[in-house]
Amino acid sequence: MIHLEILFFGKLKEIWNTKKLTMQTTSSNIEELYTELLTKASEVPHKASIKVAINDEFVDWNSQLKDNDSIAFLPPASGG
Amino acid sequence: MIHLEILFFGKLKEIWNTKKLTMQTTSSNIEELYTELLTKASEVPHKASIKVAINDEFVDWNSQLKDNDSIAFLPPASGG
Amino acid sequence: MFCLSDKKIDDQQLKQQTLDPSAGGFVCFEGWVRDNNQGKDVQKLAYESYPILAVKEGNKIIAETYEKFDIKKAYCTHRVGLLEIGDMAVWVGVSAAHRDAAYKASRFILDEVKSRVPIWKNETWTDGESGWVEQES
Amino acid sequence: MFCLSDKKIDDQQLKQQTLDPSAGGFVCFEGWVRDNNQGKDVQKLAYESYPILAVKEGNKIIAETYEKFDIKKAYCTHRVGLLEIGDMAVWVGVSAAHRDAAYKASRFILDEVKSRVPIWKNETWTDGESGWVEQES
Repeated sequence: MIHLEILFFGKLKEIWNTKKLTMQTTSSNIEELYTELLTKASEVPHKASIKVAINDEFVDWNSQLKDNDSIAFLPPASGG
Repeated sequence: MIHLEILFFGKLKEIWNTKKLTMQTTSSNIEELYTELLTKASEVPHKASIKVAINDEFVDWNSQLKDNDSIAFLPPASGG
Repeated sequence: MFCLSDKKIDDQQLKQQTLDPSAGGFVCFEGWVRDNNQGKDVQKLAYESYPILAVKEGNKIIAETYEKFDIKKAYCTHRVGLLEIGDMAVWVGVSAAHRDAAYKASRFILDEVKSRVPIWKNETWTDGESGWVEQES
Repeated sequence: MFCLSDKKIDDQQLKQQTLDPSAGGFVCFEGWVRDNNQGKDVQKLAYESYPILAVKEGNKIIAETYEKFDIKKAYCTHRVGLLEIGDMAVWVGVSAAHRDAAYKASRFILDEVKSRVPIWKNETWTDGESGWVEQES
Protein backbone atom coordinates (compact mmCIF):
# COMPACT_ATOMS: atom_id res chain seq x y z
CA MET A 1 0.00 0.00 0.00
CA ILE A 2 1.29 3.46 -0.93
CA HIS A 3 -0.11 6.86 -0.03
CA LEU A 4 -0.79 9.28 -2.94
CA GLU A 5 -2.07 12.79 -3.51
CA ILE A 6 -4.16 13.17 -6.70
CA LEU A 7 -4.70 16.55 -8.41
CA PHE A 8 -7.32 17.24 -11.09
CA PHE A 9 -7.33 20.29 -13.35
CA GLY A 10 -9.80 22.00 -15.68
CA LYS A 11 -12.83 19.94 -16.63
CA LEU A 12 -11.32 16.85 -14.95
CA LYS A 13 -12.19 18.57 -11.65
CA GLU A 14 -15.85 18.36 -12.68
CA ILE A 15 -15.59 14.75 -13.82
CA TRP A 16 -14.11 13.71 -10.46
CA ASN A 17 -16.00 16.43 -8.59
CA THR A 18 -12.88 17.50 -6.71
CA LYS A 19 -9.59 19.21 -7.34
CA LYS A 20 -7.59 17.11 -4.90
CA LEU A 21 -7.86 13.83 -3.06
CA THR A 22 -5.57 11.61 -1.07
CA MET A 23 -5.72 7.83 -1.19
CA GLN A 24 -4.09 4.53 -0.29
CA THR A 25 -3.61 2.22 -3.22
CA THR A 26 -1.98 -0.99 -4.41
CA SER A 27 -1.73 0.38 -7.97
CA SER A 28 1.89 0.36 -9.04
CA ASN A 29 1.79 2.62 -12.09
CA ILE A 30 -0.26 5.49 -13.57
CA GLU A 31 -2.22 3.20 -15.91
CA GLU A 32 -3.48 1.07 -13.00
CA LEU A 33 -4.17 4.10 -10.82
CA TYR A 34 -6.24 5.70 -13.59
CA THR A 35 -8.35 2.57 -14.02
CA GLU A 36 -8.93 2.54 -10.26
CA LEU A 37 -9.91 6.24 -10.29
CA LEU A 38 -12.41 5.69 -13.14
CA THR A 39 -14.72 3.97 -10.63
CA LYS A 40 -15.09 7.37 -8.90
CA ALA A 41 -15.60 9.39 -12.12
CA SER A 42 -18.99 10.84 -13.03
CA GLU A 43 -18.25 10.19 -16.72
CA VAL A 44 -15.49 8.54 -18.75
CA PRO A 45 -13.05 11.20 -19.97
CA HIS A 46 -11.19 11.06 -23.30
CA LYS A 47 -8.10 9.33 -21.97
CA ALA A 48 -5.90 9.90 -25.03
CA SER A 49 -6.05 13.65 -24.46
CA ILE A 50 -5.06 13.50 -20.78
CA LYS A 51 -1.49 14.24 -19.72
CA VAL A 52 -0.04 13.07 -16.45
CA ALA A 53 2.55 14.57 -14.10
CA ILE A 54 4.28 13.13 -11.06
CA ASN A 55 5.73 15.64 -8.59
CA ASP A 56 5.49 18.53 -11.08
CA GLU A 57 7.07 16.69 -14.03
CA PHE A 58 5.28 15.34 -17.11
CA VAL A 59 5.55 11.52 -17.18
CA ASP A 60 4.39 8.54 -19.28
CA TRP A 61 1.32 6.48 -18.52
CA ASN A 62 3.48 3.48 -17.58
CA SER A 63 5.49 5.42 -14.97
CA GLN A 64 5.87 3.67 -11.61
CA LEU A 65 4.38 5.12 -8.44
CA LYS A 66 6.04 5.40 -5.06
CA ASP A 67 4.88 6.37 -1.61
CA ASN A 68 3.89 10.04 -1.15
CA ASP A 69 3.94 10.86 -4.87
CA SER A 70 1.74 13.72 -6.05
CA ILE A 71 -0.05 12.74 -9.28
CA ALA A 72 -1.72 15.29 -11.55
CA PHE A 73 -4.20 14.60 -14.36
CA LEU A 74 -4.31 17.37 -16.96
CA PRO A 75 -6.85 17.87 -19.76
CA PRO A 76 -5.64 19.46 -23.05
CA ALA A 77 -4.21 22.93 -22.53
CA SER A 78 -6.44 25.82 -23.65
CA GLY A 79 -4.39 28.89 -22.85
CA GLY A 80 -3.47 31.72 -25.17
CA MET B 1 8.52 67.39 -79.78
CA ILE B 2 7.10 66.98 -76.29
CA HIS B 3 8.20 68.52 -73.02
CA LEU B 4 8.92 66.13 -70.12
CA GLU B 5 10.01 66.27 -66.50
CA ILE B 6 12.28 63.36 -65.45
CA LEU B 7 12.72 62.30 -61.81
CA PHE B 8 15.47 59.98 -60.53
CA PHE B 9 15.43 58.28 -57.12
CA GLY B 10 17.92 56.48 -54.88
CA LYS B 11 21.11 55.40 -56.59
CA LEU B 12 19.72 56.39 -60.00
CA LYS B 13 20.25 60.02 -58.86
CA GLU B 14 23.97 59.23 -58.68
CA ILE B 15 24.03 57.47 -62.04
CA TRP B 16 22.40 60.48 -63.74
CA ASN B 17 23.98 62.93 -61.31
CA THR B 18 20.68 64.74 -60.75
CA LYS B 19 17.33 64.16 -59.11
CA LYS B 20 15.34 66.06 -61.71
CA LEU B 21 15.69 67.32 -65.24
CA THR B 22 13.41 68.74 -67.89
CA MET B 23 13.80 67.97 -71.57
CA GLN B 24 12.32 68.20 -75.07
CA THR B 25 12.18 64.87 -76.85
CA THR B 26 10.83 63.04 -79.88
CA SER B 27 10.73 59.74 -77.93
CA SER B 28 7.19 58.43 -77.94
CA ASN B 29 7.37 55.81 -75.19
CA ILE B 30 9.32 55.00 -72.01
CA GLU B 31 11.56 52.47 -73.73
CA GLU B 32 12.78 55.06 -76.29
CA LEU B 33 13.12 57.77 -73.64
CA TYR B 34 15.27 55.47 -71.47
CA THR B 35 17.59 54.67 -74.38
CA GLU B 36 17.92 58.41 -75.03
CA LEU B 37 18.66 59.08 -71.34
CA LEU B 38 21.37 56.38 -71.25
CA THR B 39 23.62 58.72 -73.25
CA LYS B 40 23.67 61.00 -70.20
CA ALA B 41 24.25 58.23 -67.60
CA SER B 42 27.61 57.84 -65.85
CA GLU B 43 27.15 54.04 -65.88
CA VAL B 44 24.62 51.56 -67.29
CA PRO B 45 22.12 50.63 -64.59
CA HIS B 46 20.50 47.19 -64.24
CA LYS B 47 17.45 47.99 -66.34
CA ALA B 48 15.41 44.92 -65.35
CA SER B 49 15.28 46.12 -61.75
CA ILE B 50 14.07 49.63 -62.61
CA LYS B 51 10.39 50.55 -62.26
CA VAL B 52 8.82 53.47 -64.06
CA ALA B 53 6.01 55.83 -63.13
CA ILE B 54 4.17 58.45 -65.18
CA ASN B 55 2.41 61.19 -63.22
CA ASP B 56 2.62 59.27 -59.92
CA GLU B 57 1.36 55.93 -61.28
CA PHE B 58 3.42 52.82 -61.98
CA VAL B 59 3.41 52.07 -65.73
CA ASP B 60 4.87 49.58 -68.23
CA TRP B 61 8.01 50.20 -70.25
CA ASN B 62 5.97 50.44 -73.46
CA SER B 63 3.69 53.19 -72.11
CA GLN B 64 3.19 56.17 -74.44
CA LEU B 65 4.39 59.64 -73.50
CA LYS B 66 2.50 62.87 -73.90
CA ASP B 67 3.37 66.54 -73.50
CA ASN B 68 4.08 67.68 -69.90
CA ASP B 69 4.24 64.15 -68.45
CA SER B 70 6.35 63.65 -65.32
CA ILE B 71 8.41 60.45 -65.65
CA ALA B 72 10.04 58.78 -62.65
CA PHE B 73 12.74 56.08 -62.72
CA LEU B 74 12.84 54.01 -59.52
CA PRO B 75 15.51 51.53 -58.39
CA PRO B 76 14.41 48.48 -56.32
CA ALA B 77 12.75 49.49 -53.06
CA SER B 78 14.83 49.04 -49.92
CA GLY B 79 12.55 50.20 -47.15
CA GLY B 80 11.58 48.36 -43.98
CA MET C 1 11.75 33.87 -20.14
CA PHE C 2 8.22 32.60 -19.53
CA CYS C 3 6.12 34.00 -16.69
CA LEU C 4 2.64 33.68 -15.28
CA SER C 5 0.96 36.86 -14.06
CA ASP C 6 -2.15 37.26 -11.94
CA LYS C 7 -2.17 41.02 -12.60
CA LYS C 8 -2.59 43.01 -15.83
CA ILE C 9 0.28 42.25 -18.22
CA ASP C 10 2.70 45.19 -18.53
CA ASP C 11 3.46 44.92 -22.25
CA GLN C 12 5.56 48.09 -22.30
CA GLN C 13 7.96 46.70 -19.71
CA LEU C 14 8.12 43.35 -21.49
CA LYS C 15 8.90 45.12 -24.75
CA GLN C 16 11.75 47.07 -23.14
CA GLN C 17 13.24 43.78 -21.92
CA THR C 18 13.02 42.32 -25.43
CA LEU C 19 14.69 45.21 -27.29
CA ASP C 20 18.30 44.75 -28.34
CA PRO C 21 20.55 47.29 -30.11
CA SER C 22 21.82 44.67 -32.57
CA ALA C 23 18.29 43.49 -33.44
CA GLY C 24 16.62 44.99 -36.49
CA GLY C 25 13.24 43.36 -36.03
CA PHE C 26 10.73 42.87 -33.24
CA VAL C 27 7.56 40.78 -33.54
CA CYS C 28 4.99 40.79 -30.82
CA PHE C 29 1.76 38.87 -30.39
CA GLU C 30 -0.95 39.89 -27.94
CA GLY C 31 -3.99 37.76 -27.21
CA TRP C 32 -6.99 39.57 -25.74
CA VAL C 33 -10.24 38.43 -24.19
CA ARG C 34 -12.85 38.86 -26.93
CA ASP C 35 -16.50 39.67 -26.37
CA ASN C 36 -17.38 36.48 -28.22
CA ASN C 37 -15.88 33.03 -28.75
CA GLN C 38 -17.04 29.99 -30.68
CA GLY C 39 -20.43 31.66 -31.24
CA LYS C 40 -21.13 32.59 -27.61
CA ASP C 41 -21.16 36.03 -25.98
CA VAL C 42 -18.44 36.09 -23.36
CA GLN C 43 -18.86 38.10 -20.14
CA LYS C 44 -15.56 37.23 -18.46
CA LEU C 45 -13.17 34.33 -18.17
CA ALA C 46 -10.73 32.69 -15.83
CA TYR C 47 -7.46 30.95 -16.63
CA GLU C 48 -6.57 28.15 -14.26
CA SER C 49 -3.01 26.87 -14.31
CA TYR C 50 -0.73 24.31 -12.76
CA PRO C 51 1.81 27.02 -11.85
CA ILE C 52 5.05 25.12 -11.20
CA LEU C 53 4.66 22.91 -14.24
CA ALA C 54 3.43 25.79 -16.43
CA VAL C 55 6.50 27.91 -15.70
CA LYS C 56 8.78 24.92 -16.21
CA GLU C 57 7.20 23.96 -19.55
CA GLY C 58 7.01 27.60 -20.71
CA ASN C 59 10.71 28.11 -20.10
CA LYS C 60 11.48 24.83 -21.87
CA ILE C 61 9.68 26.26 -24.92
CA ILE C 62 11.70 29.50 -24.70
CA ALA C 63 14.93 27.47 -24.51
CA GLU C 64 13.89 25.44 -27.58
CA THR C 65 13.15 28.72 -29.39
CA TYR C 66 16.70 30.02 -28.80
CA GLU C 67 18.05 26.73 -30.19
CA LYS C 68 15.85 26.61 -33.28
CA PHE C 69 15.90 30.26 -34.41
CA ASP C 70 18.55 32.95 -34.81
CA ILE C 71 17.02 35.43 -32.36
CA LYS C 72 18.28 37.92 -29.78
CA LYS C 73 15.67 37.79 -27.03
CA ALA C 74 12.31 36.10 -26.41
CA TYR C 75 9.77 36.66 -23.66
CA CYS C 76 6.30 35.29 -23.01
CA THR C 77 3.90 36.12 -20.20
CA HIS C 78 0.49 34.45 -19.70
CA ARG C 79 -2.21 35.91 -17.48
CA VAL C 80 -3.98 33.66 -14.98
CA GLY C 81 -6.99 34.23 -12.69
CA LEU C 82 -10.08 36.26 -13.53
CA LEU C 83 -9.99 38.42 -16.71
CA GLU C 84 -12.44 40.95 -18.15
CA ILE C 85 -13.26 41.62 -21.82
CA GLY C 86 -10.37 43.51 -23.40
CA ASP C 87 -7.78 42.25 -20.91
CA MET C 88 -4.56 40.87 -22.34
CA ALA C 89 -4.34 37.11 -21.86
CA VAL C 90 -0.94 36.44 -23.40
CA TRP C 91 2.04 38.45 -24.65
CA VAL C 92 4.85 37.02 -26.83
CA GLY C 93 7.78 39.17 -27.95
CA VAL C 94 10.86 38.28 -29.99
CA SER C 95 13.73 40.42 -31.23
CA ALA C 96 16.08 39.26 -33.99
CA ALA C 97 18.52 40.60 -36.57
CA HIS C 98 16.16 39.61 -39.37
CA ARG C 99 12.39 39.59 -39.70
CA ASP C 100 12.01 35.98 -40.79
CA ALA C 101 13.45 34.54 -37.57
CA ALA C 102 11.46 37.01 -35.47
CA TYR C 103 8.14 36.01 -37.09
CA LYS C 104 8.82 32.27 -37.01
CA ALA C 105 10.08 32.24 -33.41
CA SER C 106 7.12 34.30 -32.22
CA ARG C 107 4.63 31.95 -33.87
CA PHE C 108 6.49 28.90 -32.53
CA ILE C 109 6.35 30.17 -28.95
CA LEU C 110 2.65 31.03 -29.19
CA ASP C 111 1.66 27.68 -30.75
CA GLU C 112 3.73 25.63 -28.32
CA VAL C 113 2.50 27.57 -25.28
CA LYS C 114 -1.11 27.06 -26.35
CA SER C 115 -0.67 23.33 -26.83
CA ARG C 116 1.84 22.39 -24.12
CA VAL C 117 1.65 24.76 -21.15
CA PRO C 118 -0.87 23.54 -18.52
CA ILE C 119 -3.32 26.46 -18.55
CA TRP C 120 -7.09 26.07 -18.94
CA LYS C 121 -9.72 28.59 -19.94
CA ASN C 122 -13.09 28.76 -18.20
CA GLU C 123 -15.56 31.16 -19.81
CA THR C 124 -18.63 32.77 -18.29
CA TRP C 125 -21.19 33.65 -20.97
CA THR C 126 -23.77 36.43 -20.93
CA ASP C 127 -26.54 33.83 -20.43
CA GLY C 128 -25.00 33.15 -16.98
CA GLU C 129 -23.64 29.71 -17.88
CA SER C 130 -19.93 28.90 -17.72
CA GLY C 131 -17.74 26.11 -18.96
CA TRP C 132 -14.27 24.85 -19.81
CA VAL C 133 -13.21 25.77 -23.31
CA GLU C 134 -11.54 23.29 -25.66
CA GLN C 135 -8.54 24.48 -27.64
CA GLU C 136 -9.40 26.09 -30.97
CA SER C 137 -7.45 24.94 -33.97
CA MET D 1 -4.03 52.61 -43.62
CA PHE D 2 -0.46 53.21 -44.77
CA CYS D 3 1.37 56.42 -43.79
CA LEU D 4 4.78 57.98 -44.16
CA SER D 5 6.16 59.85 -41.16
CA ASP D 6 9.11 62.23 -40.97
CA LYS D 7 8.91 62.21 -37.16
CA LYS D 8 9.39 59.42 -34.61
CA ILE D 9 6.72 56.73 -35.09
CA ASP D 10 4.15 56.78 -32.29
CA ASP D 11 3.62 53.04 -31.94
CA GLN D 12 1.31 53.39 -28.93
CA GLN D 13 -1.12 55.52 -30.89
CA LEU D 14 -0.96 53.18 -33.87
CA LYS D 15 -1.66 50.23 -31.59
CA GLN D 16 -4.72 51.94 -30.12
CA GLN D 17 -6.05 52.46 -33.66
CA THR D 18 -5.53 48.78 -34.46
CA LEU D 19 -7.27 47.34 -31.39
CA ASP D 20 -10.80 45.99 -31.88
CA PRO D 21 -13.10 44.52 -29.19
CA SER D 22 -14.05 41.59 -31.41
CA ALA D 23 -10.40 40.77 -32.21
CA GLY D 24 -8.67 38.15 -30.08
CA GLY D 25 -5.21 38.55 -31.58
CA PHE D 26 -2.83 41.37 -32.42
CA VAL D 27 0.48 40.94 -34.22
CA CYS D 28 2.89 43.78 -34.55
CA PHE D 29 6.22 44.11 -36.32
CA GLU D 30 8.69 46.88 -35.61
CA GLY D 31 11.83 47.42 -37.66
CA TRP D 32 14.61 49.39 -35.98
CA VAL D 33 17.82 50.96 -37.20
CA ARG D 34 20.54 48.51 -36.16
CA ASP D 35 24.09 49.48 -35.24
CA ASN D 36 25.28 47.17 -38.02
CA ASN D 37 24.04 45.95 -41.39
CA GLN D 38 25.53 43.61 -43.98
CA GLY D 39 28.82 43.59 -42.07
CA LYS D 40 29.24 47.36 -41.75
CA ASP D 41 28.95 49.56 -38.64
CA VAL D 42 26.08 51.96 -39.20
CA GLN D 43 26.16 55.49 -37.78
CA LYS D 44 22.86 56.77 -39.12
CA LEU D 45 20.64 56.37 -42.14
CA ALA D 46 18.19 58.21 -44.32
CA TYR D 47 15.10 56.90 -46.06
CA GLU D 48 14.24 58.67 -49.28
CA SER D 49 10.78 58.15 -50.72
CA TYR D 50 8.58 59.08 -53.63
CA PRO D 51 5.82 60.27 -51.28
CA ILE D 52 2.66 60.34 -53.42
CA LEU D 53 3.39 57.00 -55.05
CA ALA D 54 4.57 55.44 -51.76
CA VAL D 55 1.33 56.30 -49.96
CA LYS D 56 -0.71 55.12 -52.95
CA GLU D 57 1.13 51.78 -53.21
CA GLY D 58 1.16 51.29 -49.42
CA ASN D 59 -2.61 51.71 -49.23
CA LYS D 60 -3.05 49.35 -52.17
CA ILE D 61 -1.16 46.72 -50.14
CA ILE D 62 -3.40 47.36 -47.11
CA ALA D 63 -6.50 46.96 -49.32
CA GLU D 64 -5.13 43.67 -50.70
CA THR D 65 -4.52 42.51 -47.13
CA TYR D 66 -8.16 43.07 -46.15
CA GLU D 67 -9.21 41.05 -49.21
CA LYS D 68 -6.81 38.14 -48.65
CA PHE D 69 -7.06 37.66 -44.89
CA ASP D 70 -9.86 37.55 -42.32
CA ILE D 71 -8.65 40.49 -40.23
CA LYS D 72 -10.23 43.36 -38.32
CA LYS D 73 -7.76 46.23 -38.79
CA ALA D 74 -4.36 46.78 -40.35
CA TYR D 75 -2.02 49.76 -40.15
CA CYS D 76 1.49 50.42 -41.41
CA THR D 77 3.66 53.49 -40.96
CA HIS D 78 7.13 53.92 -42.51
CA ARG D 79 9.59 56.54 -41.31
CA VAL D 80 11.36 58.75 -43.87
CA GLY D 81 14.16 61.28 -43.55
CA LEU D 82 17.17 61.03 -41.23
CA LEU D 83 17.12 58.27 -38.56
CA GLU D 84 19.47 57.49 -35.69
CA ILE D 85 20.48 54.04 -34.33
CA GLY D 86 17.56 52.62 -32.35
CA ASP D 87 14.91 54.66 -34.16
CA MET D 88 11.89 52.78 -35.43
CA ALA D 89 11.90 52.59 -39.24
CA VAL D 90 8.64 50.73 -39.81
CA TRP D 91 5.61 49.63 -37.77
CA VAL D 92 3.05 47.06 -38.96
CA GLY D 93 0.05 46.12 -36.81
CA VAL D 94 -2.85 43.76 -37.50
CA SER D 95 -5.79 42.72 -35.33
CA ALA D 96 -7.88 39.63 -36.12
CA ALA D 97 -10.25 37.17 -34.48
CA HIS D 98 -7.66 34.41 -34.83
CA ARG D 99 -3.89 34.34 -34.58
CA ASP D 100 -3.20 32.67 -37.90
CA ALA D 101 -4.73 35.48 -39.97
CA ALA D 102 -3.03 38.11 -37.81
CA TYR D 103 0.45 36.57 -38.31
CA LYS D 104 0.02 35.96 -42.03
CA ALA D 105 -1.46 39.40 -42.77
CA SER D 106 1.29 41.13 -40.80
CA ARG D 107 4.02 39.28 -42.67
CA PHE D 108 2.30 39.92 -46.02
CA ILE D 109 2.15 43.68 -45.39
CA LEU D 110 5.78 43.85 -44.30
CA ASP D 111 7.09 41.82 -47.26
CA GLU D 112 5.01 43.69 -49.82
CA VAL D 113 5.92 47.11 -48.39
CA LYS D 114 9.62 46.22 -48.50
CA SER D 115 9.46 45.08 -52.10
CA ARG D 116 6.87 47.40 -53.65
CA VAL D 117 6.71 50.75 -51.82
CA PRO D 118 9.13 53.29 -53.36
CA ILE D 119 11.38 53.96 -50.36
CA TRP D 120 15.18 53.75 -50.47
CA LYS D 121 17.69 53.39 -47.67
CA ASN D 122 20.93 55.36 -47.62
CA GLU D 123 23.33 54.37 -44.85
CA THR D 124 26.18 56.37 -43.35
CA TRP D 125 28.82 54.08 -41.87
CA THR D 126 31.21 54.79 -38.99
CA ASP D 127 34.10 55.03 -41.48
CA GLY D 128 32.40 58.16 -42.86
CA GLU D 129 31.34 56.59 -46.14
CA SER D 130 27.69 56.35 -47.19
CA GLY D 131 25.77 54.50 -49.84
CA TRP D 132 22.46 53.20 -51.13
CA VAL D 133 21.56 49.84 -49.66
CA GLU D 134 20.20 46.99 -51.76
CA GLN D 135 17.26 45.03 -50.39
CA GLU D 136 18.22 42.11 -48.16
CA SER D 137 16.50 38.83 -48.86
